[in-house]
Amino acid sequence: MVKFVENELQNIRKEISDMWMLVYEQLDNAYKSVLNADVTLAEQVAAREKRVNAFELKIDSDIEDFIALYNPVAVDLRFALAMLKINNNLERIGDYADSIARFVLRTELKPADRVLFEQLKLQQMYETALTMLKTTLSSLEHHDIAQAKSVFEIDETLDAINDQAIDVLVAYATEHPDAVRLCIELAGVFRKLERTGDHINNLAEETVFYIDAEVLKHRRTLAKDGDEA
Amino acid sequence: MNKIEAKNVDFYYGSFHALKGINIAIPTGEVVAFIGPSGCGKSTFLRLFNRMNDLIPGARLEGQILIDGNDIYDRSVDVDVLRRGVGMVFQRPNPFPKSIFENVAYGLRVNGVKDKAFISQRVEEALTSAALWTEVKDKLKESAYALSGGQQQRLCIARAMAVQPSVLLMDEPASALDPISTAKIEELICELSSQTTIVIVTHSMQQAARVSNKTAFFYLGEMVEYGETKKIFTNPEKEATQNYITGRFG
Amino acid sequence: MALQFDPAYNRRKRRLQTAVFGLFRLLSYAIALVLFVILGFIIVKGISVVNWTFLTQAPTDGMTGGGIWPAIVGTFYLMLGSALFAFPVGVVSGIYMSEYAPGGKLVAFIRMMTNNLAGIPSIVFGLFGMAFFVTYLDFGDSILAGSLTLGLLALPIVIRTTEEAFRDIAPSYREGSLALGATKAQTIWHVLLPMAMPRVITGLILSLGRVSGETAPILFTCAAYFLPKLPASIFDQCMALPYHLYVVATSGTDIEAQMPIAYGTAFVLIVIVLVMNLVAGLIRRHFEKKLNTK
Amino acid sequence: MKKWIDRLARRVFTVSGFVTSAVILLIIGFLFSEAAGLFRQPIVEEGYVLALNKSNTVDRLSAEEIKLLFDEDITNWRDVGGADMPVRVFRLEDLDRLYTEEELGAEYEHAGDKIAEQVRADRGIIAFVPTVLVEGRTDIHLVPDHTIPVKDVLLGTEWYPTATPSPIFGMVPLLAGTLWVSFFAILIALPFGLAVSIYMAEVAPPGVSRVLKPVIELLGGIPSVVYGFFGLAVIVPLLQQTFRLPVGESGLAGSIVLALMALPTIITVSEDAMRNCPRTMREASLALGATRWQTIYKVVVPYSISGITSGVVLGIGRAIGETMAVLMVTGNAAVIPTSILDPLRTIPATIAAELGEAPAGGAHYQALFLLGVILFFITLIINSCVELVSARNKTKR
Repeated sequence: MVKFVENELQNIRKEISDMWMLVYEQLDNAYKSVLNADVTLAEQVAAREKRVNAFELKIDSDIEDFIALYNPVAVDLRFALAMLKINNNLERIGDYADSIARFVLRTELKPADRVLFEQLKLQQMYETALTMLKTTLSSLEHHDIAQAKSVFEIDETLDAINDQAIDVLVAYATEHPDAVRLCIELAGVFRKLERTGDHINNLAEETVFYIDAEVLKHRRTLAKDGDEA
Repeated sequence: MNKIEAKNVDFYYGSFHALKGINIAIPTGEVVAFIGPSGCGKSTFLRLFNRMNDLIPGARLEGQILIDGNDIYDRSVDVDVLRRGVGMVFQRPNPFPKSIFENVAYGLRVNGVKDKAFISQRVEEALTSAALWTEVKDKLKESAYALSGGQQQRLCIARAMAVQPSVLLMDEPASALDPISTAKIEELICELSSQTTIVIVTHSMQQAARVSNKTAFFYLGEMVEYGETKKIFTNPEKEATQNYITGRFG
Repeated sequence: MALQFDPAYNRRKRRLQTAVFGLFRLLSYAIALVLFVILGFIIVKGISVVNWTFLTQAPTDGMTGGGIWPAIVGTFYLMLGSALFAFPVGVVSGIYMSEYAPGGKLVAFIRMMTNNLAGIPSIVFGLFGMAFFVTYLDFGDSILAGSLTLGLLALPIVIRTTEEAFRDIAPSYREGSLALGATKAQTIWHVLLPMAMPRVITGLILSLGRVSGETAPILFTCAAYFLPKLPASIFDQCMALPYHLYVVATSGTDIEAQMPIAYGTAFVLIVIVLVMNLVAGLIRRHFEKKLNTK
Repeated sequence: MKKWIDRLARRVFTVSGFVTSAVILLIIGFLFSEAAGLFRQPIVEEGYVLALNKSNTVDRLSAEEIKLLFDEDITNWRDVGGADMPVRVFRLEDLDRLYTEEELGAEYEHAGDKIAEQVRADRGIIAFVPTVLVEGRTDIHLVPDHTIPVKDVLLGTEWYPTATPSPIFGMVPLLAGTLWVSFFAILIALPFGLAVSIYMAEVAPPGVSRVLKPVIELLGGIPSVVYGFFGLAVIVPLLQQTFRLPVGESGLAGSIVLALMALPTIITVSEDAMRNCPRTMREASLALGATRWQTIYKVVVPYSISGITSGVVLGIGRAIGETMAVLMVTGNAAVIPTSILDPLRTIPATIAAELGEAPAGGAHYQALFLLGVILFFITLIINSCVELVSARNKTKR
């Protein structure tokens, strides 16, 4: 492999990895700010969102340059395309972390709400999402397809918790009419976490595409339908 | 600091106006690529930097070309001394009909270096810097024609580097080579850029994109656009440049 | 150790170059001068001798008077005779080499033979002509034997130019003709021959120029020291300009009286050669111009 | 019909394609068959015999010994392996001196007896007489003749083709003369040839080259007899004055004329070779700071060396084979040259000068053909060298 192309690839790989860690941190901090009603932390997340956006633009432009200057083909081309999409997905996840943090800033959370969180399995939901994010990164770094595919199953958990959370919230809102707003906001949070899961799925799909040239997008759901039938 | 500067350069072959009003500044230590369709004047322009066009009867230059701030077409300039400081690598590998060692030592010898130990040392350094030393160190006495095409071209680069030029001109250095040899030459260009300023003419836009920091696009004897390579290849200012690099030419 | 150059060496190598190039220029002009001296010498000394009587009379008074008419006629006959033999054979052979011969070793062999034939000294041709044409085929000392010997000498030149002329025609012309259903012979006759003709003719003229000046091959096959009459048939001997010059210049009774005749003969010979070269050059130039404008 | 013509044409073309090869074979065949006859010729002139006294034991005489005996340079039989006694030479003419016409008979019918009488009378006599007169006699000792040995011809240092009773065909002087004069011709032509070809190919502005090239071609087109004439009229007197020679005709005059004649070949071929040196090769050298002259002798000349060699070798071939010019200016003395200012004689000049006088089928005639064979092979070898060099040149790149 030509050295200077390798250098460019290395650079992009590192940037994606940094972006990934940044987004992970954002999501993690947003979670902690919700859990501990930590407004300072939430403010920090909101502030850092700008960095995520700037980082996304930087990576986009670097990948564009890479494609323009080095005309990558085969694995290099899949890498460039996958990283481009991974970059966008990460940015979306960053957006969700930001909105969750803003929810914390908007809403004065009371310690009593923790009970609700317990009922909603917020912690489980959150930790599952974070694990998925970490697993996918690890699968990308180690070129581990099995690990990447394992993410898809974990995603089911998120869907399940999300479905269940709606019921809990409806019940809670009926009991505490003054908490309807909170309930709706929380439903939004869960929805965002569920969407985060979908984006992480995308990350995993792109990882598999990059490593193995296997297109899993949309197919995966079809296959699942087939299994059920 | 600009290594090479061209000011209002016009160049004629007889009555043919080959280069029209070109201004360019090439900073020290950069790799600058000249691209453009055949006959656009890029090679002609390159060959002005070591006065190689002097050999062509009926050629005429207007304007100034400065290297390190000195007008190289000044009457007081000794053309041999100028060329010693401005190396050149050609389209096809063109080793001399001599041994590998003598090919690299040639530049030293014709410039009066006689110290044998020193010559051997420079030959080794030059071959090393051209990433050829390990391949040829056991057959320095063999004819240069025994090497493969790619090796021959690296030998020619070593030959040019042996006299430590401060500028290296490359006229489509990889156009006659296979892709693997080309890749090696390109890598070499990136490494040599730490030792010398490199100006490379190339037909392959990808090559220009890969190896250069700055790119100049020539068309019909004019320099249409000159700028950072990344900029030229992602967002050129002129439509002609865009058409050329996207292949929508003509 | 830093790379350092000696400015004095640079000055030295420049001076050396100036000296060497100066010397080369001098030598080149010297060679050109030699040609002009030779030509000038012969022209200046010869032109005063040459007049109408000199050209149209036979030698008289034991080669010390009269003209060179029989020698001019003889040379003309010899040129004509050798052309009649060498041109058809040479052109056909050249076409074979370019169009018919299977590639590889055979062509290389034939070409080597042609080159060898070109390199054989003219005196060896003379020997051969004497043994083969004069003695073996019993032509005697005659224009026929002399022409054939000279023809052999001209053969390699004709073959080589013909082959080159045909070889330089782009294959697409052949393919174009063959693709229309023409046979190879038709292609050669209708397409290739007209295209190659100018260069072939140039080669023929140059070979004639060479033939006109040769002495050694006709020494024993044809040339006569003195003939009062013009030859009547191809089995007669004849005089020839180069042989006449040789004889007048080297042997004879009255060197003083013969010298002007020698100069005159040399002059005529030179003029023939010059004209041949000139004509060949003009044809070539004309042809090249036509090609270029196409 | 069309097909038939095509087939006929193919046959005609094929036959004529081999015409040069056939000519070369014919040349070889005829030259050889004539030349080989020389070694079947007796040493003593055909139809004659050498007669000795019965007591003389000498049984074999070489051509050289015979010549020395008859020139009276050998005066004692001791020197040729016989007994110690003085030599007396007896020729047929002596018979007329010693005897009257009546004694010999009107038809020479008694000549044999008289010869025998003389031979019997003198123990040291050697008589050179027609074979018919003494054939079958037992009272005298006829030296058995043998054929001319190859060694004496190829290594012999004397060329007396018309000596009687036995001609000597030592070819070394002629070969030496040829090589000597060609060597000096090349010595003169080489510096000029290289200088002019380099000047034309590398140095001269295009305008000058355009003028020089036809000049050189014209120089090659001038007939050799004109060169010879020019040499005779100008160079020979000039040399005679300059070096105060008894005669101006000398090896040097031949060398100068041959140099002039070899020059066009050397120049044209070397110039072509140098022009074929790729332009970038030159530029690569110049780009390293070499001067044009350094570029020429360090790059262009080494690159084109095989072409230049071809040119020089072809020039040598031309010089060795040249006949008329050499014949006219070298003085034609068939001796091994010791100085280039001596007159000498080359192989082609010998053939040209002597073939007219040599009776067809005789030893002299055949010897001249043998010279032709030698010349043929020298030029054949030279041509093959050129072919080899240029073939190697082609495979080199």
